[in-house]
Amino acid sequence: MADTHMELEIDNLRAGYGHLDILHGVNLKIRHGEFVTLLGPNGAGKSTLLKSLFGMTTHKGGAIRWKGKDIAGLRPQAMLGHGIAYVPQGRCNFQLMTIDENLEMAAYTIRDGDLKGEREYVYDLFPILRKRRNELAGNMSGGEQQLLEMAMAVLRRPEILLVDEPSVGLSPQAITLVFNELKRLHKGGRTVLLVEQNTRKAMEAAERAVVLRLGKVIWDSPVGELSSADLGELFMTGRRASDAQPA
Amino acid sequence: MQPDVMLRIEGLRKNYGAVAALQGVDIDVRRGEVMGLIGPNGSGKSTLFDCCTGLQKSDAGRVLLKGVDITTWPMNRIAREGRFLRSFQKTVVFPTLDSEENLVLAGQMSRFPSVLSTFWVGPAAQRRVKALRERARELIEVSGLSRVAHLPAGNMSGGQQKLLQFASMLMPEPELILLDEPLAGINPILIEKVIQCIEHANRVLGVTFVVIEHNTDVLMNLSHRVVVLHQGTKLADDTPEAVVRNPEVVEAYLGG
Amino acid sequence: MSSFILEQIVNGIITGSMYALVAAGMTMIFGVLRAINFAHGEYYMLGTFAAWFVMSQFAADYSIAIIAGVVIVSLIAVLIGRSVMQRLIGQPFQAGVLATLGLSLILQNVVILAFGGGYKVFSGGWIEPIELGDFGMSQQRVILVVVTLAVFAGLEWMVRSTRLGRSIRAVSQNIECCQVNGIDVEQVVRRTFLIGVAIAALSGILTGPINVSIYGGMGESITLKTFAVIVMGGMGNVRGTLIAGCLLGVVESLVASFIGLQYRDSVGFVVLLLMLMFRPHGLFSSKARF
Amino acid sequence: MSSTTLDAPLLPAARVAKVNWSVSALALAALLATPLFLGDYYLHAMVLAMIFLLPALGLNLILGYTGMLSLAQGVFFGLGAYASALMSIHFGTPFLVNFLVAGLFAGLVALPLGIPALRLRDTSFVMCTLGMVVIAQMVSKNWVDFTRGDMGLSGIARPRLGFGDTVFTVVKAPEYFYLVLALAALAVALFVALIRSPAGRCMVAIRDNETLAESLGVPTWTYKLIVFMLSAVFAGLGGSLYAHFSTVVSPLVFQSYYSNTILIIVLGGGVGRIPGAIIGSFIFVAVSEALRITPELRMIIYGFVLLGLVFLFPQGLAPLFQRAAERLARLGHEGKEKRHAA
Amino acid sequence: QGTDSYKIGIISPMSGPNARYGAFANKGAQLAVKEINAAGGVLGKQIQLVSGDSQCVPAEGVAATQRMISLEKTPVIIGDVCSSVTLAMQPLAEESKVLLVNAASSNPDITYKSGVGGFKWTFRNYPTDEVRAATVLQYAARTKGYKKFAVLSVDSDYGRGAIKFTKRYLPKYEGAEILSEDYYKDSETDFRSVLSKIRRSGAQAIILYGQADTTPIIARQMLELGLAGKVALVGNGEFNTKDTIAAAPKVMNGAVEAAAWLPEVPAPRSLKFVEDYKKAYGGEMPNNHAYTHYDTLMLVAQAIRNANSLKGQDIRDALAKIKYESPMGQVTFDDHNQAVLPMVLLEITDGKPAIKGMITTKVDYAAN
Ligand SMILES: Nc1ncnc2c1ncn2[C@@H]1O[C@H](COP(=O)(O)OP(=O)(O)OP(=O)(O)O)[C@@H](O)[C@H]1O
Ligand SMILES: Nc1ncnc2c1ncn2[C@@H]1O[C@H](COP(=O)(O)OP(=O)(O)OP(=O)(O)O)[C@@H](O)[C@H]1O
Ligand SMILES: [Mg+2]
Ligand SMILES: [Mg+2]
Repeated sequence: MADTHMELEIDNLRAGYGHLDILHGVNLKIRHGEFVTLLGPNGAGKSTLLKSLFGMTTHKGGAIRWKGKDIAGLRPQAMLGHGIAYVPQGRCNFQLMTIDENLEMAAYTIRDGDLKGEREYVYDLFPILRKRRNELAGNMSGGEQQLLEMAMAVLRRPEILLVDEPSVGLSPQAITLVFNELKRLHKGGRTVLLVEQNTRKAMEAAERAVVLRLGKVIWDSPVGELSSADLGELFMTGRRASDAQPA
Repeated sequence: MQPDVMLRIEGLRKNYGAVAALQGVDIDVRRGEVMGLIGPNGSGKSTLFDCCTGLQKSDAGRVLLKGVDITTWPMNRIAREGRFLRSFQKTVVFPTLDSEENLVLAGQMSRFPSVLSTFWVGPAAQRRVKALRERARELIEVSGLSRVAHLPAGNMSGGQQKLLQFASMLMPEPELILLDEPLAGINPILIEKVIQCIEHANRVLGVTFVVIEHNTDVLMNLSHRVVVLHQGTKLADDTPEAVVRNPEVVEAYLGG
Repeated sequence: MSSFILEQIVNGIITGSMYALVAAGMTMIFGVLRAINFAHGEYYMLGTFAAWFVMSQFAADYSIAIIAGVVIVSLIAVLIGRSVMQRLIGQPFQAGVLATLGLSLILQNVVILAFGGGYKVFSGGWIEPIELGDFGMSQQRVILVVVTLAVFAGLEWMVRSTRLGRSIRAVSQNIECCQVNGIDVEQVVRRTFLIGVAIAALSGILTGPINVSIYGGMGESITLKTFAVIVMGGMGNVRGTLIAGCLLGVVESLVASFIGLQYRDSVGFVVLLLMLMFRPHGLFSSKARF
Repeated sequence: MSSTTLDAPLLPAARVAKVNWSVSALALAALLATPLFLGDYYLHAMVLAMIFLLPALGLNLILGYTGMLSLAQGVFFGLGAYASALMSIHFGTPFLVNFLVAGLFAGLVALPLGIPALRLRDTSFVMCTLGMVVIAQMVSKNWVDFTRGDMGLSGIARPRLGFGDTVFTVVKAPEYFYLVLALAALAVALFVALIRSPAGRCMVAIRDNETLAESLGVPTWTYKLIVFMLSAVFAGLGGSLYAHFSTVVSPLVFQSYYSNTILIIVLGGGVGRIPGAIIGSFIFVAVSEALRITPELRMIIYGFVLLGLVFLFPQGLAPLFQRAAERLARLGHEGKEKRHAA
Repeated sequence: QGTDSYKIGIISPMSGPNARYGAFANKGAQLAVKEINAAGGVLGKQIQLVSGDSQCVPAEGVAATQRMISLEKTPVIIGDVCSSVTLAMQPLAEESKVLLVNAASSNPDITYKSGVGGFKWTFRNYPTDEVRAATVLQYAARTKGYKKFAVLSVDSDYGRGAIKFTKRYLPKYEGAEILSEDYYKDSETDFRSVLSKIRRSGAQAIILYGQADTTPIIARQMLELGLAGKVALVGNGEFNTKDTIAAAPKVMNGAVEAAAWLPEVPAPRSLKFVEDYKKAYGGEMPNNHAYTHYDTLMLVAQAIRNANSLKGQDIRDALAKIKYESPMGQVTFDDHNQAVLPMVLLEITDGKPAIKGMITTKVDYAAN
């Protein structure tokens, strides 16, 4: 039944917070090594979808299959064990630990290999972090913390990376750095699911765009088939006037 | 001193241990303008806001609001008496209050003469609150939050909270607003609306704005003047067009 | 006179090291759960009772009772950790207060029910005095101080350099982020609780011979002092706790000798409050920007 | 959206917690009628519940609405009791005077205590209030000339209510019940007015995010100080009732028992909810009285009740009652509509 | 059973930190009930003891009393151990006309306010601290020849009251003086600082009116600090029990104590009580609370027999006139309903308590 090419299959997923339903039957299939961007207006449920994939919401129904195995309702740790890594929206680092220690915590579940080397790699990637490595993460500027969180995600050695708005608070230069790293991961065979409001950057980097609105997928196509004017319409009305929906 | 200076920042310095976040910054914000503030990550933009509004004590320098030295004023006095508000880069709302209450609260302090008068629930107070509620509902409508207005703000999505935070800046109708990345995480359509709001407030109500924003396309369109910070010093202070062409700024911030 | 003050300072450090030992566990538990543990003194009491029970029931030696007492209380801690403490994760603050108040009532009154409300005499221990000039001190106190130093050295090492220690610090800062990084929050809470309780029990057993009289309600006053110590030390800070504990002990001891025993608790508290006025977050604490 | 109820670990939006007037009226009517059905013992227990209600309202104000855990409620309760007792013994002043003076006195004492204490936040503040408890114990025990130390003050007069020549001494249980009920109802009304005033909104803002509130122009320190004093006034009033009811006060009123009881009432009832303290105080007294049938197991069972409360009703009992009340109201509403339709 | 039983209430702290006092009180009373019932009860009825928990907190005590009066309808209530609870119970008993017999509170107010002082329904079968303080001081100063005293007492009405009376009698003994005065709170365990101070002050004896369970702690810490044999303990605080003496025999030798009762009292009925108690409760030694509650039940039973009525009013009148032969000697009540009863004075010699005398004194109300 499970398609072997499909790495992640989301089947009629319903999820929310407590009694509150946010996702009303989301269907989405992501192939191995694909770079998908998830777009949508504010409050569409994008973050909720990523959280659900990482086991941090109340699961209400439907299936999430990862390499053919149903992982719906597992705890976040188990998700990490399956190679799923998640960068949430907003601040998510250890404010009272140094940058160095934060990076160490990022590799918490990984007990083998060259952790020092990997840390040096992310320091090369974001030199600003190396300069401040012994400072408390909570004292960094907003953008610096955002970079730190991206670096932490890289250190988790994901097979699939779920990132929620990584460009928020970053200077144009830093955004380029981050997207380059995402592209590099993608080239290295990892799967990426990116949520972005910076639609231009996202569509440049990704192969496929999925639009979510009011807890449902309303669009799913390669990025080429979608212009920014279309996007505007999709966000506003949920429809693209010019043609029928391929989703 | 010229009469049209709304906020004057003189030689502001702030060190965190070895980190010099601000190394003597001088900026004049003119009455009625929208000033953009850009700079690479960690260049001291947010720290500048913090020092102007009393959240952080500066090590040296002065902050003058309409000619009055407010360097040592506490935050609440700056907001209330100075009619000078700021938003935070990290999205913060009152999580257990719904949108309307969030907004009413934001507008409330400027409407009551004293702290003690807020304890009294007489008809006058009720009228004031009613007016505030009406204004709040308008703003909720404008910022597209009506669908989630009944939720405690802490249960709204990241972008919705950011919008609410922006709306609460407009509630008390201040004279000067500092916005720290108001557009981060807002979807393109709502960005338009936020811009419209800023422009409306600026043109019609005469509110002065200082906006930190990394979305340079939008910012350059919006602002009359742009100041660039780099490593705690002022790198440029010019019209948007000139700033974009300034090679130093391109090198330090915009990227090749 | 100066030798008198010196003697009082030594007295204070001895008492203070007991406060610090009990507080060490509480401060760590506070770190991971953000809950003020109103029941912490009860684990201290349970330790004393467990050792007393082993000694009086099986005529065991004190040294064996130390081990047995810690083991018994640890077993209880495992049970409570699983059934109560780990469920407090992510709960609102009031849950922690009610649950630990409830636990404190249960533990205290179960002990009273099981062993009777009367006081028991804790015999055993190494109580022979060591004479230092005209200044005497029982061996037990020396042991207590040495054990305290050892435990704190171990804790400091654990918090700084072990996986568990780092994850304790992580959990104390941001639970959601711990999940994102794959840290098993429940397990960390359980283990921290276990360590904290075991240390409290150990200090209860070690002070048993000094306290001599033990009764079910003896944990209550310790909880109060412990609370003062952990706030002074900067919540969740191990080194701060040791210093704050000793400080409280010394202040109390000086108050008792120069002002009067009846003013000891309150003046000790007042001094701590005054210090808080200058360091509102305790002696050692770091705070991130808003 | 399919459902609008939430059980995320957040308190409800303050505006949602509206006063349900019909249910409140019903409850008041039921209370007014109790002396017709219940014997002295039950009335006595209810009087106790309503006495504890006063400091609990104060705690709900400061903890539930302003977000500061004050363990000093017991101190102000005790201060009120001592003030009343001393007035009654030394000056023979009438009850109502003592009652008001006790509240004022507690509030005034809170001023100099609050100024330094409110420099502190979070646990440091909690600890500071705990310090007040310890200090109060010491003062009450050691200032023997004034407080008679550990012996306490006994022989406090029963409340005497006088209008002109007719002086009426409250002795019997139903009389007590009505007196305390009237005062408690007034206190609840005052509390509700406070919460619904603009200041109430400021308090919630301080609880939610003090720095943000400050940045929006809320003088948080001033509000916190006023709330601290108000909570002390509530506690002091309760203490006065208590002193005239039990006719003795001793340093024991400063024991952690009182502070803990008040805390349990508020937390168990539902912190930051209007009916929280009310429900809490009645249930608390009911449970602790019901458990008197097994004195040995009483506190153990009580402990388990607290644990059960935490895990079954993490938000306290108030939401349960609120939901029931809403359902009642809806039933009534539907009934009305049906009648209209018919 | 119903009509054949007669309920007597007992209020005491049964939970919380003070549960230890309530336990002894209840056990003592229970033993008395068993004895009375085995002998056929009173006026043909079996006595049934009903317990209430006061936690040593007035609010709780009042609630428990109210329950006792309204639900259990006991005409007689014994209680409480803690004075402040007893004081709070008095007006309740008065209003409901229930006989309140106290067996363990020492606050003078309780009986100053009773009898001719006001409350007609309160009686106390327990000595006040005044008599005790005078006796101890006399023995310490005259017989033992101590002149320099240090005070270390529990911070309660009992500890403070005893010291107050001690000070009143101190000028009678030339040269006697108090060098330092300290009070400890009832759960205190650390006396090193104070004892160091006392050692340096050169005091010959420590006047200790304390709690039974702190005596061994103080004794052991005195041993630690090298006070054994140099400074003696005088006062009250169960100096006589095996455990206390065993905690530090060298310190306890020479300790002088006056107590309401001691297990060593040579009277045969008292010794039998000790035996019975130990048999009934697994070898546990009774303390004076156990005894006074036992004795008070016996007293009440006697009063009921004298009155030949189960009505509270009659029992009260009988109690006021009673001449009750307690194991320690004759007990009568003065016009303040305060028992005039004997007390023992003892000194620990060679690790054993030796009784040095029995005293009975009346309270001199005018003196206060
Ligand atoms: N903790 C929560 N409890 C209840 N409802 C929530 C919670 N978090 C989010 N919601 C609701 O779920 C809906 C979707 O939120 P979500 O965060 O997934 O949006 P989003 O698509 O990520 O939006 P944004 O672009 O603004 O981040 C919103 O309407 C929000 O109000
Ligand atoms: N409390 C603090 N302790 C130590 N360093 C701090 C503190 N606050 C700010 N800094 C440092 O000061 C510098 C300026 O920070 P600031 O937040 O002002 O940057 P920013 O210009 O707002 O950057 P961004 O665009 O990323 O938000 C940063 O390097 C930051 O790490
Ligand atoms: Mg989102
Ligand atoms: Mg910034």
